Amino acid sequence: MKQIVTLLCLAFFASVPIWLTDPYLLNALITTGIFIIGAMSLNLLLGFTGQLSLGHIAFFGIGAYVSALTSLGFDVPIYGDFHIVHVPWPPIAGFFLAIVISGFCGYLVGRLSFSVRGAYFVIVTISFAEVVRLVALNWVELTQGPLALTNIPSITIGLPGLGYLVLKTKFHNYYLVLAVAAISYFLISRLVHSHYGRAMRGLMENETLAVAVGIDVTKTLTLAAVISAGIAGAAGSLYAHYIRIIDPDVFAFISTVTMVIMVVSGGKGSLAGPVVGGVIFGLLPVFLRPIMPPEAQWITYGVVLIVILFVMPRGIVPSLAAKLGLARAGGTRRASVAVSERTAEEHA
Amino acid sequence: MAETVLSIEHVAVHFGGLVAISDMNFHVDKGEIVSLIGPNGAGKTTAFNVMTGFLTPTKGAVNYCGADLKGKKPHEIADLGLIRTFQRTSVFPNDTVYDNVLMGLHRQGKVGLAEAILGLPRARASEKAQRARAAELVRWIGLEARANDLAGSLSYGEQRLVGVALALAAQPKMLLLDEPVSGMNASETHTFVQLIRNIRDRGVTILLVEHDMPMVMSVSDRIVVLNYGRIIAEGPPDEIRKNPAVIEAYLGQSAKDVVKEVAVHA
Amino acid sequence: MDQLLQHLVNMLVLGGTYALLGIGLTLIFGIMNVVNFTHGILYTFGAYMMFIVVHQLGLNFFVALPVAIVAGWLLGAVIEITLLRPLRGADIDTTMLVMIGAWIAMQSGALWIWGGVAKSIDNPFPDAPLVIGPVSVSWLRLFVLFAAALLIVLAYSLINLTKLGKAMRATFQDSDTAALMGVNVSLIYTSTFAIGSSLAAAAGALLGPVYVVFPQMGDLAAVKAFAIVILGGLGNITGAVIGGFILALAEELGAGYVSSGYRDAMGFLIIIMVLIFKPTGLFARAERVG
Amino acid sequence: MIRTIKAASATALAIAFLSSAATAQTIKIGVNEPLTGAFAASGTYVVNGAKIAADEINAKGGLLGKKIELVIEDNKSNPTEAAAVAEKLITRDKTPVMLGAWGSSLTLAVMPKLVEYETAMVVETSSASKITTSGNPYVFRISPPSFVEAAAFKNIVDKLALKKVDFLVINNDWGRGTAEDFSKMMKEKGITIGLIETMDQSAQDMSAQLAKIKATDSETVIITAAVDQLTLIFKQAAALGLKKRIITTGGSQNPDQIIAQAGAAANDTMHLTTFLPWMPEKTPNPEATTYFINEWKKRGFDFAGCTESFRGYDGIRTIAAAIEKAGKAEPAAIKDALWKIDVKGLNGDIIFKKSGPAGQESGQSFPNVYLVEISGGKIVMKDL
Repeated sequence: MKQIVTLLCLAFFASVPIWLTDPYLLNALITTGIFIIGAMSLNLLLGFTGQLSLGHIAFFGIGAYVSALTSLGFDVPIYGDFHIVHVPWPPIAGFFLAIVISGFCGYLVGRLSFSVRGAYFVIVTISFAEVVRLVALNWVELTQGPLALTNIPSITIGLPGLGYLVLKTKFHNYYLVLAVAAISYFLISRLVHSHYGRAMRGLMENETLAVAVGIDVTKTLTLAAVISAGIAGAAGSLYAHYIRIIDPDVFAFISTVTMVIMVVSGGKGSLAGPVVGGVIFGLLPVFLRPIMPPEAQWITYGVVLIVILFVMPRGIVPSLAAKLGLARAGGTRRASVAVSERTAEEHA
Repeated sequence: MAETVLSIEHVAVHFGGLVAISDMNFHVDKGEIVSLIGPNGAGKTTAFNVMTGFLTPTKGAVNYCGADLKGKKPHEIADLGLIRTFQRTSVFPNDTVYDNVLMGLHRQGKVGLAEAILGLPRARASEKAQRARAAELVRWIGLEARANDLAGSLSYGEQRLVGVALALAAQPKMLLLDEPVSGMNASETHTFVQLIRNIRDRGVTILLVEHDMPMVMSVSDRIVVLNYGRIIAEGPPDEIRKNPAVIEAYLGQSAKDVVKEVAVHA
Repeated sequence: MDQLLQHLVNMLVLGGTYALLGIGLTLIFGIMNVVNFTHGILYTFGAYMMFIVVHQLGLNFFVALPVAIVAGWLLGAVIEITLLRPLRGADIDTTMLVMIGAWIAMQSGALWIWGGVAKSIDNPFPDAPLVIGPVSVSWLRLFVLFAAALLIVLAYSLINLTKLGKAMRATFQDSDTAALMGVNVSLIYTSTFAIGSSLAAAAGALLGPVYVVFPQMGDLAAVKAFAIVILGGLGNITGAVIGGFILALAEELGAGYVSSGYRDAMGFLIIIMVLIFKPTGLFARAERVG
Repeated sequence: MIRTIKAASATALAIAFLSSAATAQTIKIGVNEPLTGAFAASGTYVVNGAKIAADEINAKGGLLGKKIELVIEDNKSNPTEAAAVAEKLITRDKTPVMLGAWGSSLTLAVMPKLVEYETAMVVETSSASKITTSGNPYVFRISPPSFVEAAAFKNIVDKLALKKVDFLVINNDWGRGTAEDFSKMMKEKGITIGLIETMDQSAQDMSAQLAKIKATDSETVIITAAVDQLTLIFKQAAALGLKKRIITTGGSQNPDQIIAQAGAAANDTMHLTTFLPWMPEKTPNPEATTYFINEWKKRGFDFAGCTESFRGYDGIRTIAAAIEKAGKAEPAAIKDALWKIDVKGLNGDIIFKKSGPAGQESGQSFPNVYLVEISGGKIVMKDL
């Protein structure tokens, strides 16, 4: 049942560029989609391991920079006459490299920071993102700092026997973003329903008990951090090749806030949550733009956020699921109970 | 001579100036049910924490199946088959009973990340086996009817059972139970004693900490008595019952009750 | 040497206000477990109150200060009662997000009311600095340092010497037990948030005349306040004071001797280091995490 | 709640569509500026300047017999939004030409959209040299990039007898670019370059940097920052007893606000600026300058905003001249006409010269650069 709904949603999203011809809205959907991918990756950490990372934009930004620099090339003096020179590679290589390097950064941050929890973890992640932003700002030889990386090429896909396809138009980019989003969704869904996902949930609910039944905290959380960072890096890469210019502003704290808003309002720990929250808070500014002055748009944005959380403190998807009776038991994880029942049938 | 599974050698734990355990020595043999008793604050839970790696002892060593546990993390110790339950929070409250047991099965059937995500045959087979095993355990523990309820919504006694089920799911060679029957009524306790014996009959060695004297007396092969961080007596229930040092130790708080209990079960 | 002395004097002046910002937040964060994103906006609010009272109402600078502090107290109480009280028991992410919503709405409100152009607040102190040997410091900043010190001592006494403070500390240790012992936890939360907010407003009111006043001025202040709180340990006032001075020292020396581009990075690097090596902050007092 | 908003916005969208059909009798000009976020103050100034120009033109009968309509959108000081705004202005509002987008990163984010829709944009403030050197033929800039400013300053340097200078610049494209171009020019002149210190865009306390500069043996500091930060720097430099000659660059420095807010601390500082609202008679177009300043005051805006807002005014007048020349409000025609205009701007003649790779050059106009000094609380022209 749930699978059918997911497929129907996917089909709906796939049909959008066919009937929606307004390029402005399509553009809004593409950028929203990129941030939804980021939000989905954040949800893996926040919703499934309970670790709130307020520095998630760091992985997004690192992905954007890695991808852009891979496809633009660079020449960085390291010491004296010693330079590291990189000749431009195709953007698609940048995309995959962005995933790998962001994932690696996720590994580092995970190893270093999972010894702290709660508020302390929040601050470590904020600090990490700020340090990365300041490096991007000040390492001018590599990143061009505030002078920005410009003329980033569009992603090109080689089709065997058919030549190359440059994903330049909004139509192309929409499907590219949709494809990456769908793959990320699938990947996260499989992960959280595997025994890895159970380990994450166990740690979130009762760490001491989880450890006592043999769940390795560091390994499990680091795995979540790596995959989460990798997906965020992929989103960053899409951003760089779509907007085609990046500067250290991609690390802006407000972007992390946007992703957190998408996840928590939609429902953390629910697979569909970031998508629902993302569509609402990604498109809300688009709808507000024509009807009120700029300051009022922001005020409304803040008020809508507060109202949603007052009415549905657990987020839209879990609250609606509870209301529609998708699950019978009381408590805070109704949606996932339904999911595991479904999977049980599947495997029976 | 039976094979020794767990031996505690000269273990001491100090918290700053406070001595929680001064010099503890005892061992548990394969297939035994041993109880660790003592008045409140005697150091029982501290001893559990040392055995399972949650605390590093100030002095001494813990040997399990011939291996020194020094420096091992809790999950590594769990991997060796030494599994414990907890006094207070014994379940994953926001998951169903069935999912709780599945989480306990974590040690079994680990498959590669790629296999799990792509749903390759081996991962599917492993997942299917785990689900079957979880269902079986839930049935065995007698909570079939509540399999799909959230563990946090169960009664205290039922939560204890879930705790034991998920510990069993981890396939222990040795099980450490921390006050497993507190909060259970008499009939539940009676069933639980049967359960412990069943578990032992499956080849699992058991060490338990418990306040319920009648239960301890009826289930244990051997009893170790702690007071103020040191062992004051050790032996089969019949001996402990008569041991003046034990009666003395309990005099402080509820000696008369203990004496009465001991007498009733004599 | 002269440069170092000057940096140290700068550090003292900067550290005092950082400490003030930090103790307000550490109370809220530590006692209520709320990631308070409105702290920065209360700082901004205090500065604008100062501007209104001095320039639009034409009152004395020294009258404006207490007005701004009381206004911050009131606004804090209103935020707590309307936004946080209904959500008691909701998890930390939900309350954090509500605070984010309030932050966005209030900051845009400030932009709407006062516009984006920075305002400057006049002060009664002489323009010429106080010069002692190679070191020089403005009178206004000296006043700010002493006012901050006074407020810190007041806050410290409030927490440690009064009945309210005792109840606050009890709530911090264990809110359930405190409630059982007859502490009105709701009242404690409202008081805590109001006191924390008034300290933020005080910091804004003191620094508004030193810097300039504009709607986003609180953002950077809030990030620094978070850093200070973590350095000092949640709920630890002494820790927050020392944390404030450590952050100021790191920034001064970082900018002076490493690279001014990495000035703000210094504070963050210290936090990362501290938390890797001492995960509960430098001066952790309580075990409660998260 | 959400449903109501959606319903409301759907109605609003419908109204917007209808009204755009009804007002086809106007010529639309898109204005893409930061009205919220970090650059809100500056963006609002530019928009207000643009409105003065539009009202002036409309009062005189409009363009090609039609009124001008400014379609003003907020880019939220955010590059992603700046690109989205360009998309909206071009595709939904059908504006044939735009003005924008204040900050360099905002402008750079818009530039790919200009190519995509073959629509020109007049850039009024951004200073990054990349904007006109990366081969985007739809960009026409009326503000001077830092190398233009440095070139203008070159003629003045000798008279100031500079020996060794330190830099304190805002850490963005503008500050970095200035430090780079000015130090290159000065090195050629045999001037020693000392420290190059930066400050974060949002920094409020520059005491540490100033203490470091205080300790050097240079006699002059070149400072590049927006007016708010400059004010703070002057106050903090005075508090530290920093007694070096200060020269500011960039043209956004707004000496009036500095005098008002920094008081005595601002005395004897020098400022490279591109506009002289204090002495309209010395500007290249005294009549227009006087009109603009009177109008600005009449509307109750801060006089201090003039040095930012005049770019909005000049930008719209530039666009209007191009539309007039093109004879029709179509993107391609306007783009071609921009090459042919000669507008008497408030800070010099606006004539676009080719810049960037051959075949796809961008337009760059070269405004005048002046050096003024604050002396006894007054702004005086530095005779050179």
